[in-house]
Amino acid sequence: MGISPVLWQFLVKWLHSSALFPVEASTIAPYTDALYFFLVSVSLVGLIFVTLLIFYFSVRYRRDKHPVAVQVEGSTILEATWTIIPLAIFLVVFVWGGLLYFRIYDPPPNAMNIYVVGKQWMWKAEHPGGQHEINALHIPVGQPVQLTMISQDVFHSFSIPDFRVKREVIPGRYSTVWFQATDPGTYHIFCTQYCGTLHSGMIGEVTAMTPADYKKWLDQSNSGMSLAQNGERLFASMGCNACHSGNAAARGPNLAGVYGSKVTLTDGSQVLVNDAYLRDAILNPSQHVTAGYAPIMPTYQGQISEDGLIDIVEFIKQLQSNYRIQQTFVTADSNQASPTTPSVGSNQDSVKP
Amino acid sequence: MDNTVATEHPHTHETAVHVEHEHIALPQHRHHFETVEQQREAGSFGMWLFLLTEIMFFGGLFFAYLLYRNWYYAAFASASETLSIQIGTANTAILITSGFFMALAVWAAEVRKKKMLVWTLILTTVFGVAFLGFKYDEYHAKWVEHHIPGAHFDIKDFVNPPINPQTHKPIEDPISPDMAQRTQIFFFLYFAMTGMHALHMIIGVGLLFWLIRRAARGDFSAGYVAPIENFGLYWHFVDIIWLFLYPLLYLINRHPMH
Amino acid sequence: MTRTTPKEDSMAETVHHTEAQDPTNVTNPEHTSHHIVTPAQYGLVFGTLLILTGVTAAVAFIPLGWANPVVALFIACFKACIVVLFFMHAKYQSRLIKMTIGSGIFMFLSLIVMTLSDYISRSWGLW
Amino acid sequence: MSSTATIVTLPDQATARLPKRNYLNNEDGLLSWLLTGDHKRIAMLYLISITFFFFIGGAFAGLIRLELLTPQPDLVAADTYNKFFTMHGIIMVFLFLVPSVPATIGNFLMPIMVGAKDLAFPKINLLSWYLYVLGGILLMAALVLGGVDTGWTFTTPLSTHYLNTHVITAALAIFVAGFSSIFTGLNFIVTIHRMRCPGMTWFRLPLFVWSNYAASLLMVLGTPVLAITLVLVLLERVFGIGVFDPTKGGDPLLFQHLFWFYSHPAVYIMILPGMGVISETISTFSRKRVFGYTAVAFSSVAIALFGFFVWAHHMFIMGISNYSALVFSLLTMLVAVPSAIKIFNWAFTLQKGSITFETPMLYSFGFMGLFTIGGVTGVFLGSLGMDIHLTETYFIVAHFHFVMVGGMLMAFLAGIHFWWPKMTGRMYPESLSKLAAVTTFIGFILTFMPQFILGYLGMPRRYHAYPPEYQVLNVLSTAGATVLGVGYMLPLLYLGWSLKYGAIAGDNPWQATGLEWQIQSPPLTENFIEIPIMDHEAYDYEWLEQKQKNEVTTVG
Repeated sequence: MGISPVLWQFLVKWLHSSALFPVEASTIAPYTDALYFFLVSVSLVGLIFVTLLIFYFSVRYRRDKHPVAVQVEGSTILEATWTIIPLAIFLVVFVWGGLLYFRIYDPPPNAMNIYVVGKQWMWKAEHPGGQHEINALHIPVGQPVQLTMISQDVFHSFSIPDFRVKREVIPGRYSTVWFQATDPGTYHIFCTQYCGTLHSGMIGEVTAMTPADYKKWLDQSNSGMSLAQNGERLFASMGCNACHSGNAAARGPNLAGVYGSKVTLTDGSQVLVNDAYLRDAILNPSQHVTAGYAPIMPTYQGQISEDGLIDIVEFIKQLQSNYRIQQTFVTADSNQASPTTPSVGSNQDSVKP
Repeated sequence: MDNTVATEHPHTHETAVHVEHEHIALPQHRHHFETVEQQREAGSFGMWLFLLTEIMFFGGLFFAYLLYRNWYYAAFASASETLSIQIGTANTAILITSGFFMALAVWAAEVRKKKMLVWTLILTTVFGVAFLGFKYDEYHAKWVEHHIPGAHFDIKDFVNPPINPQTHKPIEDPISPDMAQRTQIFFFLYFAMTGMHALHMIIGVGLLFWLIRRAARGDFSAGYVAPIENFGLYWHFVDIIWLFLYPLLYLINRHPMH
Repeated sequence: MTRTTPKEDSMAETVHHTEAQDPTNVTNPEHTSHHIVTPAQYGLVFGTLLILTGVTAAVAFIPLGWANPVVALFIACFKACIVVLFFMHAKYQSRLIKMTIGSGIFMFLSLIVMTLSDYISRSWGLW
Repeated sequence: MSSTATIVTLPDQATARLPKRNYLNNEDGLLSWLLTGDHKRIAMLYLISITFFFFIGGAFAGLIRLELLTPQPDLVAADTYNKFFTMHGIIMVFLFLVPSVPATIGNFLMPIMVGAKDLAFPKINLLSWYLYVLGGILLMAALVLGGVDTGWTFTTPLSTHYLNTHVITAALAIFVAGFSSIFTGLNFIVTIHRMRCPGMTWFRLPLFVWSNYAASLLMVLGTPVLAITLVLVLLERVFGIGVFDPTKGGDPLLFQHLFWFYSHPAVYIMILPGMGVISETISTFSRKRVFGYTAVAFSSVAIALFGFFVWAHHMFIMGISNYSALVFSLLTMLVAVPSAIKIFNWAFTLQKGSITFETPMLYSFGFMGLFTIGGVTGVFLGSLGMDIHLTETYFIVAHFHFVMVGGMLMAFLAGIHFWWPKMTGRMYPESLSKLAAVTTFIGFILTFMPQFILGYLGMPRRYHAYPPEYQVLNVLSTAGATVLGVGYMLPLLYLGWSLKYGAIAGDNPWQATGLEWQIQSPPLTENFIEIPIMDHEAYDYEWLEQKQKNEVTTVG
């Protein structure tokens, strides 16, 4: 008979694609795998020990050989041994796991940022240069990439097994994850949090490319408008510039250079202005009133999509002076010019046409 | 098949005083309890355990309240002011009174005063129903004001509070529209918490009717007080929930600065 | 008055224990003769509760800042305590019942504190 | 089988008869069952209904595995598949695992083990069965009306705002079934505290009672939080309010906190009673007192206590604060220790024993092996960094199936076989049941081992279709599920057969020391003619020997 040809085909395919663990395609993967192999070996040792104990006792003390049981009460020393040794191992695992956790969720400062919006049932990636992708993500190798992710509807979870990274994508809140791909190639993106009917269709591919290829790809897929430019348009069309004009008499706070700074709110608390803060301040302005200003800003909840919010956040991020805002008064059409004040962020390379 | 473990019945050598607990079957004595006392202890312990689950049941609601009150304090303060503090305080007093009569009922049962037991139970019920009546009145007012969360909710009272004719000032501080939307969360929690509480009250009143009937029949005037006692625990527990709901829901911010 | 049978572990004593109650639940200290709270005591508690209700409502109108909710909750806790102790007779109950009440409060606080710790520490940001 | 290889001592089959009067024939007619207050009859009612739901849930598992045979979405549509795993999860968790051992074996034996005539509140016990059935009917209604596809975790805002299936019916079903388990737990706690017979001190209680006590604490304290959470989900769904909806100012993580506050302790509700069964069987079949009785007893309580403070490890990647993540990870490591203590104590109970290998013992060995694997893989998931890669994949599916199915179901079957003679008065067929035990073990390993690998490869859970490179492992898993299905059908058949044709078991076929073995099988309705007096420690085999000697001399 021999092995069924169909099954044989499966086996060959499987052994070729991935054997017992996925490929290591990011700088994080070896660290995760190290902990994994440590855990697997400790588990195997433990399991084998327990199994051997059971087998040995079963053979040695089976009724045929040992007809009368000897009553033993217990042993404090033994109890202490198997309390302390597992506890010590578990504590090592805890510390190791904690270190790994912060390695995975603490992005390096020079990471380039890409936005990801999850919705039923697709992933939408938005590069700062305005390149949009659906269920795909192009990234350069050798460069830390940070994803700033948000969901438009329900919980999703962004997972790239070959990079060993995963993070829940939550409605109403930015979550981030970062990685640095090491090998060019294509890898799976999965949504791992059950998100409704086509959950299993919410998959995509991440394409890791050499920096040169990546640059080529960016140029080819340029839509003509960067996120910040889109944001500038929205900023004007939604009338944000009326108050946030940067003038001394303006009714809203000056936004130039606000990103990354600390502002004081009316209740006296100090907050760091980051993506999440900017987004919240647009949607729930009365909870984020800067000290010295009246709480007059209306909410934009329901009037602006998550993509639009990302555009505006990106625009404010790059706003170093109020020049562009002033420009929006004189020309309604702002798409001829790009922001004139590039920031130091490494992603600027890709933004410039 | 007898078990040889049972070499001796524990109570066979007992003094005559206690024999009545044992072998003269009291009507309430369930066969699987060794003694009436054991039955009574088991019942009371069971009731306390049930109240334990009730604490955890309300615990989830209390946590949700705590979280959102901190997040949306302005909305909570503003929405809380639309609740009638008069009715709220009166209802607190009414419920305490109801609880007081319940406590007296337990005493009456213990000292075997049948008439007093029936009357205190009736008064407990009356005050309980009065509480529910006021509660209905409050709910109705919320309905009229469009303060029931959902499709018909209206935030205008919080964005543009009505003007007080005497002072010509708004009766409360206006809040921004986005914050005003959050009053829905307050009212949702208000209805969920007081609604759950009222549901417990309604169940309690139902049980009270049953207890009154049995008390009038004389069931609890011969030393058998466990049902009254255990119901008392339940009724007092419902009181306690309200003792917390009252300050949390009605008294968030009753001293506006204007 | 409250009377707790001492813990006994040996069979010899318990078998010959001449009590109506199950003498062998030796770890159950609930062999209390029943304590009866008098109506006068109930009246006292009732009066205290009514007064405290008035106080709590009045204090709410005095601006105390952060202390307002603290005072309100403190009074509510006090009221709840005397209801539990006297109306519900917890003061005269066995240790088991007292532990039951204690564990209820403990679990309630655990739910609140452990969940809240997540919300509070979230604003501390990433490290 | 040589005579020394077994401890089974049956009465002479030629003359033996079932006792004339027992709880089964005490009263006749359907109503005498439906209105019974007898804990043993209620246990049998539970056993029948739980078995029914187990096979329904199992059928869904079969359909899931069948769909996953191929990478393409070819057997059923995606929404149907989602309904399959949702129904599988809800039925198995709330209608099978949570009530399995406590409500059947526990209900039957708890009062006997503590030496009482019944549970403290027989009527509430019956009520809890009716609530269970009502919950089951509601869930079946949801199924018949078109199903529900939230997953058993009811993640908001998906369950509250984005699905048009019968979420409300299903949530009500769980709400009702939850109260059934609250009442069971309450009844157990009161019974253990208040109904112990003379001489039955806490440290003379069988370990089965201890572990059920710990599980009952969790039921009583945890389940109400689930109940209120489901109420909030219902209200949010019906009225469109946003306590859990971020667009309306709510926080979806609040749902996660409240849900897992119950649902993590729930896994201890499921496993603890199973651990109790293992303590009984291991001791009986090695003729030895459980090694470190106190340690095993307290480890149950420790699991119950720590089990309450680890729930957020289900949320490590969901955006809880890093500080909280650290705290909950540390506590998770601590809760793993008592389980390890139990495993080693059971293993050392075998030492210097006199071991025989009847079916319950085989299942118990299966439990120890599979639960060890399930337990250590839990440590993988409790470790923060590792969890990121493993969570929400098939690794987690494999992990909790090792604990729940490999652990709990093995323990349930061990218990059912162990106490079957006591419940029915008849023995099950020994060799067939050994075959079933081995089949189950092999089928189980084959089904769920590949899923660990699949998980590390990254295959997400709840996927209807998957990339083709995962197929081989999925084929293995489905093949294993077939074997496993056979392993579960066998006991149903031969246990049914044994009801009429099994050998008469006698009072104490295993020569076990528990109080339940000192009375007739099946027991009398009132369990004991006279309340027993406990004058020896639990698992005291010397006492048993002495007692049997005395009986012989008395008869002689």
